[in-house]
Amino acid sequence: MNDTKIIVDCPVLAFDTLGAEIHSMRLHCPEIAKSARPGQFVNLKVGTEFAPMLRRPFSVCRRDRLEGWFEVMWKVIGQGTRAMSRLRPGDSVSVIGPLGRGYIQPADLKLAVLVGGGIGVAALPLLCEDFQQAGIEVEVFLGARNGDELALSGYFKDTGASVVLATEDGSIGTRGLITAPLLERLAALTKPANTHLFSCGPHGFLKAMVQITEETGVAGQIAIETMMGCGFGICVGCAVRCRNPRPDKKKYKLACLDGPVFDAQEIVLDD
Amino acid sequence: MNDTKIIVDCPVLAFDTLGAEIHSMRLHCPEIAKSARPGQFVNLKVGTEFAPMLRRPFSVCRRDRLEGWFEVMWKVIGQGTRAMSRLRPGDSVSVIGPLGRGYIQPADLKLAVLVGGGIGVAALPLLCEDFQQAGIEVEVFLGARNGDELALSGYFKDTGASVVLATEDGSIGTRGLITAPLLERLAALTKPANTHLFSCGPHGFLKAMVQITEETGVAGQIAIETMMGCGFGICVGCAVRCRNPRPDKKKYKLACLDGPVFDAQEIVLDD
Amino acid sequence: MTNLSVKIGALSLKNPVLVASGTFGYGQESHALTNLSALGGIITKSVTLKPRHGNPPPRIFELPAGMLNSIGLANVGLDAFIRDKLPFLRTVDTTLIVNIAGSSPEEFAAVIERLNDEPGIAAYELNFSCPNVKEGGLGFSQNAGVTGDVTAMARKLSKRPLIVKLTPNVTSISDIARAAADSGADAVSLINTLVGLAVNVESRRPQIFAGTAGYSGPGIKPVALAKVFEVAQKVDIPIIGIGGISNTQDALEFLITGATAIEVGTANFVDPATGESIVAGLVQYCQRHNLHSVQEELVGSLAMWQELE
Amino acid sequence: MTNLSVKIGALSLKNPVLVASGTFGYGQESHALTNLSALGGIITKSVTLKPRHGNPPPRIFELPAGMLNSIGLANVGLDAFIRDKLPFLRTVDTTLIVNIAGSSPEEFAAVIERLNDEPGIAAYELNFSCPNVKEGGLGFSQNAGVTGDVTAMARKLSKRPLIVKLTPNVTSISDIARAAADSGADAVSLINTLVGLAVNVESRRPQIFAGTAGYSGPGIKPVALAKVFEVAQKVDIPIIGIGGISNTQDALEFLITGATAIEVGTANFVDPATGESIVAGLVQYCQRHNLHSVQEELVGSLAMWQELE
Ligand SMILES: Cc1cc2nc3c(=O)[nH]c(=O)nc-3n(C[C@H](O)[C@H](O)[C@H](O)COP(=O)(O)OP(=O)(O)OC[C@H]3O[C@@H](n4cnc5c(N)ncnc54)[C@H](O)[C@@H]3O)c2cc1C
Ligand SMILES: Cc1cc2nc3c(=O)[nH]c(=O)nc-3n(C[C@H](O)[C@H](O)[C@H](O)COP(=O)(O)OP(=O)(O)OC[C@H]3O[C@@H](n4cnc5c(N)ncnc54)[C@H](O)[C@@H]3O)c2cc1C
Ligand SMILES: Cc1cc2nc3c(=O)[nH]c(=O)nc-3n(C[C@H](O)[C@H](O)[C@H](O)COP(=O)(O)O)c2cc1C
Ligand SMILES: Cc1cc2nc3c(=O)[nH]c(=O)nc-3n(C[C@H](O)[C@H](O)[C@H](O)COP(=O)(O)O)c2cc1C
Ligand code: FES
Ligand code: FES
Repeated sequence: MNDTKIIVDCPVLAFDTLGAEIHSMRLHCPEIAKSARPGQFVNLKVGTEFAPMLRRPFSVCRRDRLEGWFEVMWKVIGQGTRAMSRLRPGDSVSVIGPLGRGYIQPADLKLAVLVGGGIGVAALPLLCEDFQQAGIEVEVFLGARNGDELALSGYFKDTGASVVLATEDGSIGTRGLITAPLLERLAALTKPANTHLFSCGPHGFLKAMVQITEETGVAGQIAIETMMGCGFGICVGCAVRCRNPRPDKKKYKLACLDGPVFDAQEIVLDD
Repeated sequence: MNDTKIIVDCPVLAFDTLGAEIHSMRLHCPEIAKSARPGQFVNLKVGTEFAPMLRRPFSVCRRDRLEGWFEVMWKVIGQGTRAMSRLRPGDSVSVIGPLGRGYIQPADLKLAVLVGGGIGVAALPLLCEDFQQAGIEVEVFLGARNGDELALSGYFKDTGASVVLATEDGSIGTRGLITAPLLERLAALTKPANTHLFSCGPHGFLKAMVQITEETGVAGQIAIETMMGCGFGICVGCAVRCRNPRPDKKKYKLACLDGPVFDAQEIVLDD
Repeated sequence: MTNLSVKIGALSLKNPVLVASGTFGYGQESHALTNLSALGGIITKSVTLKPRHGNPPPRIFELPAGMLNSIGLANVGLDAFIRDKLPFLRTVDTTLIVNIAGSSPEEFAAVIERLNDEPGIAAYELNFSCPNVKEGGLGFSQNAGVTGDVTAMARKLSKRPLIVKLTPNVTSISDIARAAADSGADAVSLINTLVGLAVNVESRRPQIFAGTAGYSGPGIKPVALAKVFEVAQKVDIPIIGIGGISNTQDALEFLITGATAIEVGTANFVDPATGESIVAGLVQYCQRHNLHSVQEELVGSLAMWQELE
Repeated sequence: MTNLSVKIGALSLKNPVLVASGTFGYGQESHALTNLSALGGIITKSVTLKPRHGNPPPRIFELPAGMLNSIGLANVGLDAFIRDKLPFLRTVDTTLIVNIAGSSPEEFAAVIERLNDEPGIAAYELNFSCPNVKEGGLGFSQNAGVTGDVTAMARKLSKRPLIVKLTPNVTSISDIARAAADSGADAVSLINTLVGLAVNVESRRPQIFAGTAGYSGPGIKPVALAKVFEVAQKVDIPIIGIGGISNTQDALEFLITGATAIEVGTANFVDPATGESIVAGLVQYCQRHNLHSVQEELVGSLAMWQELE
C-alpha cells in the first residue's frame, strides 16, 4: 500500500438527511476523492473540544474525482455522530485519510455479491462502481431494521445492479433478515468458485456472513468496526484476534492497517 | 434573605445580538422574574456535556413580572459563553436562581449614581427601575472599550435618567475612562452624604471605584466577579478576603452568599 | 419491587446514594433545590474542633472534566456545627453522617467525644485524606500505620459506626484499607481528591493560591473505580465509592465494581438534585434488569473477561 | 530570536518537544502527516527483547477527557526493531530516543547491550512504569529500591544517556526519582499512565479485556503537573514532563512548573502534528513575552502566591 494519507481540514459542501437518524455529507478534498479505494475509511474530528476527544472513523461512501469531493454517510449513535449531525455547508471538518486496506478483488471474479447491513451499506458504492467498470457482474443485497434505515437502495438500482432488499419490519422488501434471500441466491449459483461475497455491517450481521461463507463455500470479505484510537497504526488499540494463528504468526491484526476489510476466515468475531 | 431560589429548565423566548461579542436572551421563568432583586444573579448550564462542567453566573439584567421572563446579557469570553451564543428561541437552559445578596438601598438615599464598566452594566437596570419607582434620582455612568461594547445606553436614556458615556477609543461619549466624568460629577455634589455609588464591572474598574469612594468620601457598593463552583454556598470556593478583619471576625466572605455586592470598603480586591 | 437498601456494617441506608463531604454544605443550602429525604444519606462538610477560615483565594479552578479545589477545610467549627447546623439536619428524613477532620489524633478524639452525646447522627466519616491542609491531612491516610493507630483510637471512643475516608495518592490503597479494617473501621470510603496542579501561563503562577490542590469530578472517575476494584479484590470490608459520579451510569459502575454505596461529590455543584436523580435511575435499571436487591444482586457483580482458547 | 534548545544532562535537544513512547509508533506511520524533523525528538514504542503479541481486545476505551489503554506492550521485538524500524528513524533529522521495556533486569540489560552497537540513537528511556503487563512493569517504579538497582545496572551497561520513566501510581514519586538520580539516571520522565477502570453496565464487564488499564489524555494533566512539581521541588535532576499535553498552553504549564522538555502522547492519535504545532506555539509565546532562552528563562519559572499581610 503506498501511503497516500493526508491530514486536512475539509469544507462541508452539502449536507443531507436520509432517515430519522441517518445523514450524509460531501467534503471537499480532491486528494482523498482521487486516491480512496473501496473499503477504505477516513477518520474525522468535529470541533476542537476534548469531548469526544478521539476521531471517528467512517467509510468513504461515494466520491467525484472531477469535482474533488467525497461523501460519508452515518447513523447517529453517540456524542461524535451527534456533533456531525449539526454540521452545515460551509463548516469545516478535520479529516485523516484515506486509511486502511480496502476490499481486494480476487482473481477470476465473475460475480460480486455486495451485502450491506444497516449503515454498513456506506462501504459498498465505490466497490460497485469499480467492479462494474471492470465488467464484473454485481448483485446487491441490503438489509436494515426498517425502511427508514435502508439507505442507498435507489443509488444501487440506478447503477443497473440487481438489488434485493429486506427489512426486519417488512416495510420495504422481504420481511426479515437479508440472510434468507442471500442464502437462496447462493444456493442457485452456477459458478460458486467465481463468486465472492463483499459485506459490511454490524457485528451480528458479520457473524452471519462468516457462517454463510462457511456453509455455502462461497468465499467472502467482511469490513469490521472496532474502537479506533488513531486509525493509522500508532496506538495499536484496534487489535482483532486472528483465527487459528500458527505459533510463528501474529496473534492479532490491526483493524486500521490490516483491515478494516478481512477475509471472512481470517479473524475471530467474538464479543 | 428568604430562600426563593429554584432550579429549573427555562425555554429561551428571544435571543439578541447587541455587539460583535455581546448577546442577550430572554428566559421564561415566572418565579425568577418575580423574585429577583437588583444585583442578584442566576447560574446557567447549557447542554449536558462535561465541558464546561460548571455553571456560569450572570446578572439578572431585566425582567417582566407580568410576562414571566427575565433577561441575561453576556460578553463572549470562553467555552461557556460561546455555547450560550449558539442558543436560539425554543432551546432550553438549566437555571439556578435568583442567587446572592443584591444591592442594598442605604437609608436617606437621594441620588443613586449607577456606574457600569463594560458588560457589568447588565447588573444595573433592575436597580435603576427600583430607585426610580421609589422616587430616588438616578444618574448613570457607563464606560466601555468601544461603542460596540457599550450596551444598554438607550435603555437608560429611555428611563429618563441622566446618562454619561465614555469609551476608550472615543467612538461614543467622552474619550477615555468613565472615571474622569464621574469624578467631575462627584466633585460638584451638593449633598454627598445622601449620594451613593452602585457599580459593577471588571476588576480594574472596581478597584478604581473603591479608590473613588475613598477619595471623594461618597459611599458605594461594588458587584464583583469571582470563579464560582456552585453559586449557592456549598463549595466554599468563591471566598473573597475581608478588609481589616478583626481577630474575632471572618477572614473571608463568600461572593455567592455574602455578595456578589459588597460595600466598597468591605473586601480586598487583590490580583 | 427492587430493594434499594444496603447495609454497611451496622449502618443501614434506605438506598446506596449519599452526598460527599464538602460538596453539599450542611444540607440546608440545597433544601430548596432537591428533596433531601430522597437521599440514602447526607455526609456533612468536614467538621473540625475549632472554626477554620480556610485558604486564601483563588480556591477553585475548572478543568476539562473536573475541577481543582483548595478550600482548606473552611468550616464553622464544632460548636457552631452543633448549635446552628445539626438542628436542621435532624429534621431531614435520611441518614446523617458527620465527616470529621483534624490535624492531630487528639482533635479527632475531641470531636468524636463531643458528637457522641448528640442525637440524630448515624455514623462518622473520618477524613484522613484532605490534600489541602498542611498539618496532618493527607499524611494520615498515606501511611498504613498512622491510619491504623488513629482508627483504633477512634474506634475506642466512638459510639457509632466509623467510615474511614482514604486518599488515592498512595502506592497501595488496599494496604491502608486493610489497616483501617483491622483497627475496627466499619467501612472505608474512597476516593478523596487526587493531588493536582494547574498553571496560569500568563502570570506563571498556580491557578490555586496554595499551589497544588484537590482534583475532583468526572476526570477522576477511572482512577476511583480502579481503587475501589483494588480494595474490593484485596480487603474484606464494605466500600463506599466516590469520585466523579454524575449520573446513574457512573453510580452503577461503582456498585458493580464492589462499592456497597456511593457518594455524589462535585456533580452537586452543577445539579444538587443529582443524588435524587440517581436513586430514580437505579430503580429503573434494576427493574429493567430484573434485579430484586441492590445489595445482593448488583454490588460486586463485575465479571472479568476470559481468555479464549 | 528565541533559543528553543534544551540540555538534559548530556543530551541536547533542538527544542523541548518530544513524542511519547507508544503514541507515535516508530515514526514512519506519521511521516505523511507531519514534518518529523520539526520535533525535538522521537521516542519509540517500547522495545522488548522478544516480540510481544500484546493483550486481547478490547484494548482501548474512550473517556470524557482521555482514554484507557491496555496494549500490553505489543511490539515487534528487538531484532525486527533494528532490522525494520531503525533504518527509517535514522533518516529523520531529529533526536532519537529508544524506549526499552522488560519484565526483568536481565531483559533490560540484553536490550541495552545490543542497542549500544547501533548508531543513530541518542539516549534510552527506560519504561519502569507500564501498568499493562503482569510481570514487572509497574512494580519496578513503584519501589525506590528496585528503581535504584535496575537504574544502576543500566548505567553500567549503557553507552548513552538514560531517562527513567516513572509511574504516578505511588505515594511519593520524588522518592523514586531520587533513587533513579542517585543511581545515575540523567533524567526522569513522568508520568506514565494512571491506573484506571471503566465498566460496561449492561454486560457488567470491564471496558478493557485486562480489567484495569492505563488512563491517559487531558484528564490526567493536573496529576502529571503536580508530580512534576513535586519532583522539581525535591530532586535535583532534569525532568521530562508527560501527561495530557495537547497544545502549546499545556506544554508551557509543564515547562514553567519545572520540566526541561515535554512529551506529547495521546494527542498524537487525534493530530500527529500536535508536536510540530507546539514548537511553533512556543516560539510565538517566547517572542510575545520577550524570552530569549527556553531553558534559562522559562523552565521552572513558576512563582508561588504570597500571603498578604
Ligand atoms: C473502519 C470503520 C468504518 C466505519 N464506517 C462507518 C460509516 O460509514 N457510517 C457509520 O455510520 N458508521 C461507521 N462506523 C462506525 C462509527 O465510527 C461509529 O458509529 C462512531 O464512531 C460512533 O461515535 P459516537 O461518538 O457517535 O458514539 P459513541 O457514543 O462514542 O460510541 C458508541 C459506540 O460506537 C463505537 N465507537 C465509538 N468510537 C469509536 C471509534 N473511535 N472507532 C470505532 N468505533 C467507535 C463503539 O462501539 C461505541 O461503543 C465505522 C467504523 C469503523 C471502525
Ligand atoms: C455574580 C456574577 C455575575 C456575572 N454577570 C455577568 C453578566 O451579566 N454578563 C457577563 O457577560 N458576565 C457576567 N459574569 C462573568 C461570567 O460569569 C463569565 O464571563 C463567564 O463565566 C465566563 O465563562 P466562559 O466559559 O465563557 O469563559 P472561561 O473560558 O471558562 O473563563 C474565562 C474567565 O471567566 C471567568 N469564569 C469562568 N468560569 C466562571 C465561573 N463559574 N464563575 C465566575 N467566573 C468564571 C474566569 O475569570 C475565567 O478565567 C458574572 C460573574 C459573576 C460571578
Ligand atoms: C470543593 C470541595 C470541597 C471538599 N471538601 C471536603 C471535606 O471537607 N471533607 C472531605 O472529606 N472531602 C471533601 N471533598 C472531597 C469530596 O468529598 C470527594 O471525596 C471528592 O471530591 C471526589 O468526589 P467527586 O469527584 O465526586 O467530587 C471536597 C471536594 C470538593 C470538590
Ligand atoms: C495507547 C498507548 C500506548 C502506550 N504505550 C507505551 C509504551 O509502550 N511505553 C511507554 O513507556 N509508555 C507508553 N504509553 C504511555 C505514554 O507514553 C504516556 O506516558 C502516557 O500516555 C501519558 O501521556 P498522555 O496523557 O499525553 O498520553 C502509552 C500510552 C498510550 C495511550
Ligand atoms: S486504530 Fe490505532 S492502531 Fe489501529
Ligand atoms: S460559589 Fe460555591 S460557595 Fe460560593
